[in-house]
Amino acid sequence: MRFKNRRFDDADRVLNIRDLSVSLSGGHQRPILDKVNVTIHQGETVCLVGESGSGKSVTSLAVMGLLTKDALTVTGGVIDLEGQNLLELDHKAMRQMRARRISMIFQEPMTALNPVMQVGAQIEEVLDSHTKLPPREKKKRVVDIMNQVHLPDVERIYNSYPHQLSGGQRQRIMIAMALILEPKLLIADEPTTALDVTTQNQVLALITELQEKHGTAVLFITHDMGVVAEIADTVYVMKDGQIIEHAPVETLLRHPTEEYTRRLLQAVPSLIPRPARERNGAVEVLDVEGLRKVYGIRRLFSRAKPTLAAQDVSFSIIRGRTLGIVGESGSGKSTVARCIMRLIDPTEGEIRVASTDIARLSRRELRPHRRHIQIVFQDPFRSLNPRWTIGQSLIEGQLNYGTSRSEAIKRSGELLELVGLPADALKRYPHQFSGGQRQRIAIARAIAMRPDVLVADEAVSALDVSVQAQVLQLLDELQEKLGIAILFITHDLRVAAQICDEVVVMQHGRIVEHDTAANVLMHPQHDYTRALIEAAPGRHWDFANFKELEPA
Amino acid sequence: MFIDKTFHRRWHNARTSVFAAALAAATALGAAAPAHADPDTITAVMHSGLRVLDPIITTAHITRNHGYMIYDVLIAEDENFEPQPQMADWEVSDDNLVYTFTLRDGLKFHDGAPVTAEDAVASLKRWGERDSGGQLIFDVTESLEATDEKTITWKLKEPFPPFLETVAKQSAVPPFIMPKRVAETPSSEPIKEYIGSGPFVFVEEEYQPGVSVTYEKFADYVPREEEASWMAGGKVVNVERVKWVTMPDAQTAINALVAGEIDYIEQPQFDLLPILQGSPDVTVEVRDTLGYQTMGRMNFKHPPFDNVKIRQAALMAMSQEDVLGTLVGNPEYYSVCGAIFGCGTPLGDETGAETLTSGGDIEGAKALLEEAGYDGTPVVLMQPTDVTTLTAQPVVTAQALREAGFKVDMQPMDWQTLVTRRASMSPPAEGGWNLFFTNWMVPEISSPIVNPMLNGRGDEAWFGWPDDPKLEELRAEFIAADSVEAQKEVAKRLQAYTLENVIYVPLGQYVPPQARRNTITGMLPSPVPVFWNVDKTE
Amino acid sequence: MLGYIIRRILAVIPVMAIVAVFVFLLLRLTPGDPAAILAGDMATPEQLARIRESLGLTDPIHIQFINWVGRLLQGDLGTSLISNTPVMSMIGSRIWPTLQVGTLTIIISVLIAVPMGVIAAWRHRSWIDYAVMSFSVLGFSVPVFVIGYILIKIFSIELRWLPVQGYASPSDGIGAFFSRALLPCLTLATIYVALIARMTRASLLEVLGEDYVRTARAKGVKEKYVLFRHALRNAAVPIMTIIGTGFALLISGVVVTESVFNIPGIGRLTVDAILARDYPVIQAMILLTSAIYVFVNLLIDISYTFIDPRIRY
Amino acid sequence: MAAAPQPTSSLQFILGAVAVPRHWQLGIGPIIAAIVLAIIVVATLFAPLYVPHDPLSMDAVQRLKGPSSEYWLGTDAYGRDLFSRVMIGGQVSLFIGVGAAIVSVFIGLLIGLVSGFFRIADAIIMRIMDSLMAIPSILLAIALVALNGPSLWSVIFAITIPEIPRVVRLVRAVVLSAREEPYVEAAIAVGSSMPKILWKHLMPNTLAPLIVQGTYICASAILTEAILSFLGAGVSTEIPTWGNIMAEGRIYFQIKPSLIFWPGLMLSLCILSINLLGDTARDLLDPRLKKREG
Repeated sequence: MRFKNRRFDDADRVLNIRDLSVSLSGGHQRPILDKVNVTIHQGETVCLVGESGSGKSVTSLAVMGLLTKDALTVTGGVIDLEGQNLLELDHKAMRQMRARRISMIFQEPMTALNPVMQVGAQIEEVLDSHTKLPPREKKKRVVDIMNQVHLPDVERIYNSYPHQLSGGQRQRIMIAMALILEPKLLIADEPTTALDVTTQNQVLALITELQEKHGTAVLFITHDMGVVAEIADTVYVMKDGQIIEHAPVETLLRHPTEEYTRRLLQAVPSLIPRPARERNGAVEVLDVEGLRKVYGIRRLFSRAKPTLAAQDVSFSIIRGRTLGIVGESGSGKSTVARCIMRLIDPTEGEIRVASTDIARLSRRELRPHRRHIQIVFQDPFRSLNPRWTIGQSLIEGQLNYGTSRSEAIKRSGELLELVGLPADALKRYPHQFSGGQRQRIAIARAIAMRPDVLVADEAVSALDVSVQAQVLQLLDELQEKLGIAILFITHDLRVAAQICDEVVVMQHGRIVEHDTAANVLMHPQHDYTRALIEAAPGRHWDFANFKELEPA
Repeated sequence: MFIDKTFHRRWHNARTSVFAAALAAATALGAAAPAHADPDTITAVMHSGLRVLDPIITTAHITRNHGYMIYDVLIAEDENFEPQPQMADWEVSDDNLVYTFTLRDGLKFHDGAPVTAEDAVASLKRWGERDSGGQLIFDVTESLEATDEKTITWKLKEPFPPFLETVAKQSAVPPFIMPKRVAETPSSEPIKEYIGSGPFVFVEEEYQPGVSVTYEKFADYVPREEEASWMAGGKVVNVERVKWVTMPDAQTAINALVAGEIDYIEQPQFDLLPILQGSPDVTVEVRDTLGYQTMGRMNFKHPPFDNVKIRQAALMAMSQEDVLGTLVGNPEYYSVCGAIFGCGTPLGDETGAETLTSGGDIEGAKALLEEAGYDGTPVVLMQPTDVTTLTAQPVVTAQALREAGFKVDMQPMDWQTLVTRRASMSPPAEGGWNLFFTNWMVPEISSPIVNPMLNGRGDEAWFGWPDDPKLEELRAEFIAADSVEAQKEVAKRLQAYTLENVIYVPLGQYVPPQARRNTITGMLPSPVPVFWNVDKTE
Repeated sequence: MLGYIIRRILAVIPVMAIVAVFVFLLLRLTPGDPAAILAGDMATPEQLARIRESLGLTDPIHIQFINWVGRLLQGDLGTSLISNTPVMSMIGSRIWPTLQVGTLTIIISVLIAVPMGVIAAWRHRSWIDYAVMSFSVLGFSVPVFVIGYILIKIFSIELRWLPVQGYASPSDGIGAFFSRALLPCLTLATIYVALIARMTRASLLEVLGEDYVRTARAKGVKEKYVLFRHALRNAAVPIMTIIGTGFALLISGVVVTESVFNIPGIGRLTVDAILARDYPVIQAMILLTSAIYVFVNLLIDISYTFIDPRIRY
Repeated sequence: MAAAPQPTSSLQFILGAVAVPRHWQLGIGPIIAAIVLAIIVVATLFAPLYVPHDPLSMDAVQRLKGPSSEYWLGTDAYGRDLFSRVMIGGQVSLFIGVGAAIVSVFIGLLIGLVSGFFRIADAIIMRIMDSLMAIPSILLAIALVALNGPSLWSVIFAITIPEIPRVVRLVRAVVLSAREEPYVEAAIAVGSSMPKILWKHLMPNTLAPLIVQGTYICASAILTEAILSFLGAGVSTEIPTWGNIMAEGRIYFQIKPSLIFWPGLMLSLCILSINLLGDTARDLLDPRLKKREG
C-alpha cells in the first residue's frame, strides 16, 4: 500500500477552522458541532471521516455558508480562508466567494444538477455569476474544463441534460463546475458514495489529478476507510460533532491512538474471504434455473423499449450455506432477488423452493410456499410498518400459518432475544429503534417463519460500518444455529468476502462468474470481476489489523 | 436563505405599476366608450329572457310582448277595453252570425310581400287551435275564409256575443297575423320563420335566446291615424332600434340603469326601488294601472282539498294583506282586492272575499277545519325558488295554514319543475300536489271567457281540475248574455260561486312599476310594454 | 411524442363516452318536462301530449340515446327544445365571451399568483409569506358572488371607474372590452390566484430544499436566478397541473360570475338550460365543458415535456 | 392583496394579527382558528336554546328592518329575525359540510382501496372517475339538485358526487406508493392475504391525507352550498343555511348589505378556520414538509 506521504508544513494554510460550533436554531440541546478545528494547506487533501450523524456534512456546509438558516446557526469560532473570516462576510460577499475561492461537490450528482437545464449551461452559469466574459470566451472556457475532466464527446454533452448522462459523467460535470474558476479550496462531500466502485475509482483519480494540476486544497468527506487510504494526506476523525483524532493518513491507519478510531478501523470488512462452511449433506433448498426477466412490454404507440433485466440466471443454494450475488447497479442482482421472492413475476425460468417450482404459481397457490423463503430489505427505516408495534410485525406471518396468538407472541419474544434485543421491545414501535436494531427486527421477522432460505437484499448497505459488522455477525450466528441458506445480494466486495461461501458475479443481467468466494476474490477469471476487485479502494490494506495485506 | 432586497423592491414596484396601469387604461378606455352611446337605440331589460319565438304556441308574456313588436293584429283593445280596428275594419251582420273584416291599405310583411286575407285566415286558424278563447269561437264557427285579397269572412253557427273582445284580446294569446306559409306550421310545432307586419323587424342574426333580442324599425310600416291607446291606434316608431337584454341579477339591472348603461327596466324589484328613486336621472312610475292578480289554486282531485269545507277553511286562513305586504312591501304598489275578475275591470266585484281582504280569520278556519273532520293529511305546497314574484306567497300561506291547524309540506323547486309537476294528476305522495300559486295580468282573468281557472270540465280543465257542471253553466250563461248588464249580473254570481266553492283564491293585485331613464319619453300606459310612440332624447 | 399524443387523445374517447352516457341518463331521470315549459300556463293536457311527441320525448330512452349519439357523431348537437335554435349556433354565439374572460383570467391569475408564490416561498415565514398565505386561504373562503358584489360596489358604484355590468366584444373596441372584462376577471381570479399562489409556494418550497438549488447557491449564483432559473422551472410541473385542475374551478366560477356581471356566456346558458330542462343544450354544454377541461389538461400534460426534458413518453 | 374585499377587512385584521412571524410555527394561527371554529360550532349547535326568534316566523310589518333590541341584526325580506336565521343556519351549513366530507371520504376510500389494489377494477374505475372529474362540478351539482329536488340530502349528495373522484385518486395514489414499501412486500412475503394487507397495512396510510382532504371538502362543501343557493339550486329557504340566507339577501345587497354580510362573515370565518386547520394538519402529517422544516 502506497500512501501519500507529502508534507505540507511549509505550504500556505488555505483553510483554518478554529473552534467552530454549530447548534440547532433556538434549541438548547447538545451542539451539532462542538469546537471543531481543521486546517488545510495548499495542495493538501484532508479527509474528514466519521459515521452518520457525526457532523462532517455540517462542517462542510458551514464553510460554504450554506447551513439551512432556519435550522442551524453558527454559535462560535472562526472559519479562516486565507486570512479572511468567512463568518463575518455579508451575503453578497459570501456569494462572491463561492465557486471563485471555495467550491463544493456533492454526494448525489443526479440530484445536485438541475434536471431541466443543459449541463453546459449549468457550468457556464458559474462564469455568468462571477465574470463578465464575452459569450464565445465563456463557451471556450467551459469546453476547456469539460475536456480537463475527461468527458467524451464534449460538444454533445454540452447540450445534454443530466438525465442523459451516466453517474460518473454527472460527477465529472460537477467537478468541472467546481473547478472552472480555479478555487483555492474544494470541498467534496461523499462525492463517490453514490457511484459504482469502478466509476468511483476514476472520479477519485480525476480529483487527485486536478488537485495536483491546480494546487487546490481539498476537504474530502467520506465514511469509507478504503477511500481514505487511497486519497488522504491528513485524516480527521469525527464523532458526535467533535474531532477526536487527526493525523497523517499512514500514521492514523497504522497507529490509531483513540479507541473509537481503532474500532472504526476494525469494523472495516476484509477483502480476504472467510473460510467456507462445509457442505453438510447436499440438500438444495433453492434452485434457480434459466431465470429471465424482461421489463416494459411494448405498447400501442409507445416507443418504450423492453429492457432485459436478467437472463440465463441459474444457481442453487445448499442448506446452511451462503451464496452472494455481487454486481454494480443495474447488473440485475436485485431483480433476481425479487423474482425469487415472487414480488415480481419472472418472464421465464424455474425457481424451485423446497422442490416446488414457484415461478408460475398464482398468488393464491403461492401462499403456502411463501414461508420457505423470506427476505430482509436494504432500508431499515421502511421495512417495518411504522404504525405497528414490533410484536404485531413479528406475529403477522406466524398467524398466517396457523400458529396461535399466544404461541406466536411467546416465540417472537424468544426471537428478539435471539437477534440480541430485549423481549420488552415487542410492545414498542419501530421509530424507537436505531437502524441496526430495526434490521435485527427485520431478520427476526424473517426467521420467525422458519424459512429454508433467507434473501438479504443489500441488507447491510445502509448501515454504518460498525453496525454493519454486528449485523453480519448476527447473520453468521443464525446460520450456524438454524442452518438457514442465505442468498446475499450486495454491491460491496468486502461484505461479500466476509459472509459468502460462494459468489456469483453479475453484469448486464447475466452471470459472468460463479465460484467459491475464495476463488472469485483471490483468483478471478473474468475481466469484469478483476476490474471490480482492482477498483476496490484500499484493497492492499488490512484495516482491522493496522497493516498491509499479506498476499495469500 | 438570502434576500436580495433590490430585486424584491423592483419586482414589487413592477407589479404594482402593472396593475395600476391596467386599471387606469381600462378606466380611460371604458370612459371613452360609454355603453349608451347610441341615441337611436333603446336598451331595455324585460321581466324575463326571450326564448320562445312562437307567440301562438306559448302563453309566456315575454313571447306575447315579442309578438306585439313584430306582428300586427286585425283588431285591438283600447284602454276602455273596447275593440278597435287595427289592420282591419269590421262589419257585423244583423243576426250577429257573420263578421266581415277588411284589411286596410299599405300593409306589408317584413319581407316586402303584401298582407293578404289568406295570410290572416291561416293565422287565425292556427290561433284557434291553441287559444282557449279561440277554441270557443271555433266551436261555433261555420266557416272562415278569404273572400278576396282584402276581405275575411267569418261565419258562425250561433251568436257568440264576446266575439270581437276575444279576437281583440291582448292576453294571453292574441291572434297575430303571419304569412300563410308560416301560419300553416302545425300548431304543435314552433314556427321557424319570424316575419310579421308589425312596426318592428326581428333581427335574427343578433338574437341570443335568453340573453338578448334586437328589433329594428320597420321602415315600410304605415301607422293608423288615431292616437295610440293600449294596443290600438297608431303605432308610430321614433327610434331605430330596440334591444331587449336579460339580466339575471336584479341588482345588476338597477345599477346599470342608474349608470346609464341601459334605458329601461320593465319590472324592477320592489325592494330595490329606493335606489332608483334616489337617482335624479331615473323615473319610476306605474305603467299598467291594472297590474297583476296573484292567486292560489288547489287540487280538487286529492285530499284534503277535494273537500269543499277544507278548501273554505284554507281560504279563511289566508290574508291578502300579509301576502302582498311580504311580496311587494310598499303599499303604493299593491291593493287588496277580492274580485276574481280583478278590481278596476268592468266585471270586478268583491262578493265573498271578506275574510281574504280583512286579514284572514284563523279562528274561523280552525273551527271550520274541525267541522270538516280534517285528518291531518299534509298539504303539499309547491314553492318556486327562482321567480321573485312567486316566492313570498307560498311561504306566507304556509305559515297561515299551519296556524289554522293544517299540516303543510312545502316543497321548494324551480319554476320549471313546478310547471311540470302541476300537470301531474297523481296523488301528492306520488308526484302530485295540493296547492300552488301563480300571477296573472289582470286582462287575462278579467272575464269568464279568458279566465282559465273558471273552466269546470274536470280533466280538461286547468290544473286542479275542478269537475263542476254548475261552473260550466254559469260560463255558458255569460257567453249567452247579450248586454253589459246581463254580463255583469252573471259575473257577480260567478264571483260568489267561485269564492264559496274556492275554485281559486284571489290574493290581491299589485302594480309593478317600471323604471326608465328620463331620456325615454312618451311611453304608453299599457298592460303590454310597447315601444312605439317612445322617444329617446339626448 | 406523437405516439404519446395519439395515445392520450385515444384515451379521451372512453372518458367522453362515459360522460355522454352519464349526462344523458342523468337528464332523462330528472323530473321536468320541457313540453310543459314550452306550452306555458294555459296548455291543456292534450296539447302537452302533442308537443311532447313532436319533440321526440315519447320514444324509449335507448332510442333517444342512439338518435342523439348518431347525430352527435355527425357533428349535430341538436336543436334547443325551448328556443328552437340549433345548439351549435347558440354555443357559437355564447362561447366567445366565456373564452375571452376565461383566458384573460388565467393570464391575470398567473401573472399575479406565480410571483406571489415565489416571493412567499423565498421569504418563507416572513410577513410577506404570511400575507400571501392568508390571502390564499381567504380566497378560498369567500363565495365568488360576494367578491363580485364587493368589487362592483367599490369600482363601479362608489368610484365609478368601471361599468357595472355587461360584455363588449374586443371588436367593439379594446377599451370597451377591457373595461367590462376587468371586474369579472378579477372576481374569477381571486380563487384562481389563491390556488396557484398556494401551489407555487408549496412546490417552490419543496424545490428550494433540493440539492441542485444548494448546488446553484454553492456556485454563487445570484438569488433571483436561483429562484426563477433553477427553482421555478423545476416547480413548474405541479403549478401547471394545478392550473389545469383549477380550470374546473374556473368553469364553476364562470357560471356564477356571468350571472353577477351579466355576461352572455356559456355558463349562464347552461344554468338556464338546466333550469328549463332543455335537454339538447344541457347535454351539449356538459359535453363541451368536459371536453374543454379534458383538452386543457391534455395540453398541460403535453406541455410537461417542454418544461421538463426528463418527461418523454 | 389588490382584490381584497372591503367588508371582510375585519378578517384581514385578525389574520394580520396572526401573521406575526415566529409565532406561527406551531402556532397561534391554528390555535385561533380552532378557537373560532369551536365557538362557531358550539354557538350554532346550541342556537335553538338561545336565539330570540323562530327563524321561520315571518312578519310582513317588520320587513328589512335594521338592528334593534328585538332584532339584533335586523330582519330579512320576510320579516324574519336575521340573527336567529344566521345562528340556526350555521347548523345546517356545518351539517352539509361535515356530511359531505364524511360521505365522500368514506365512499372514496372504499373505491380507492379497491382501485389501488385490483388492476382490472382500476382501469374501469379510473376511467369513470376521470369522466366524473371532467364534468364541471358545479354543473353536475345543479343538475343533481334539479334531479332530486332542493332537499338537504340531495344538496349533500350533489356536493359529494363530484368530490368522490378526488378522494379516490388520493387514496389510490397513497395505496400505489405504499404498496411499494418494503414493509408491505415483507407482509406479502410472510404470506398475508391481499384483503388483510389492503386493510391493515395500506388503509392506515390513507387516514392522515384523508383527514386533511376531509377538512378541505368540508370547507368547500359549505361554500358550494352557498353557490348552489345563489344559482337557485340550493336548500329550501324553510331550512335556513348561510348560503340561502345570502342568496335570498343578495338582491338587497345595496339597501341592506347586512343580509349578506353576517352570514358571509360567519361562513368565511368558518371556512377560513377549517382551511387553516386543514393546512396545519397537512403540515404536521406530511413527512416531507416536516423533514424540510425540521
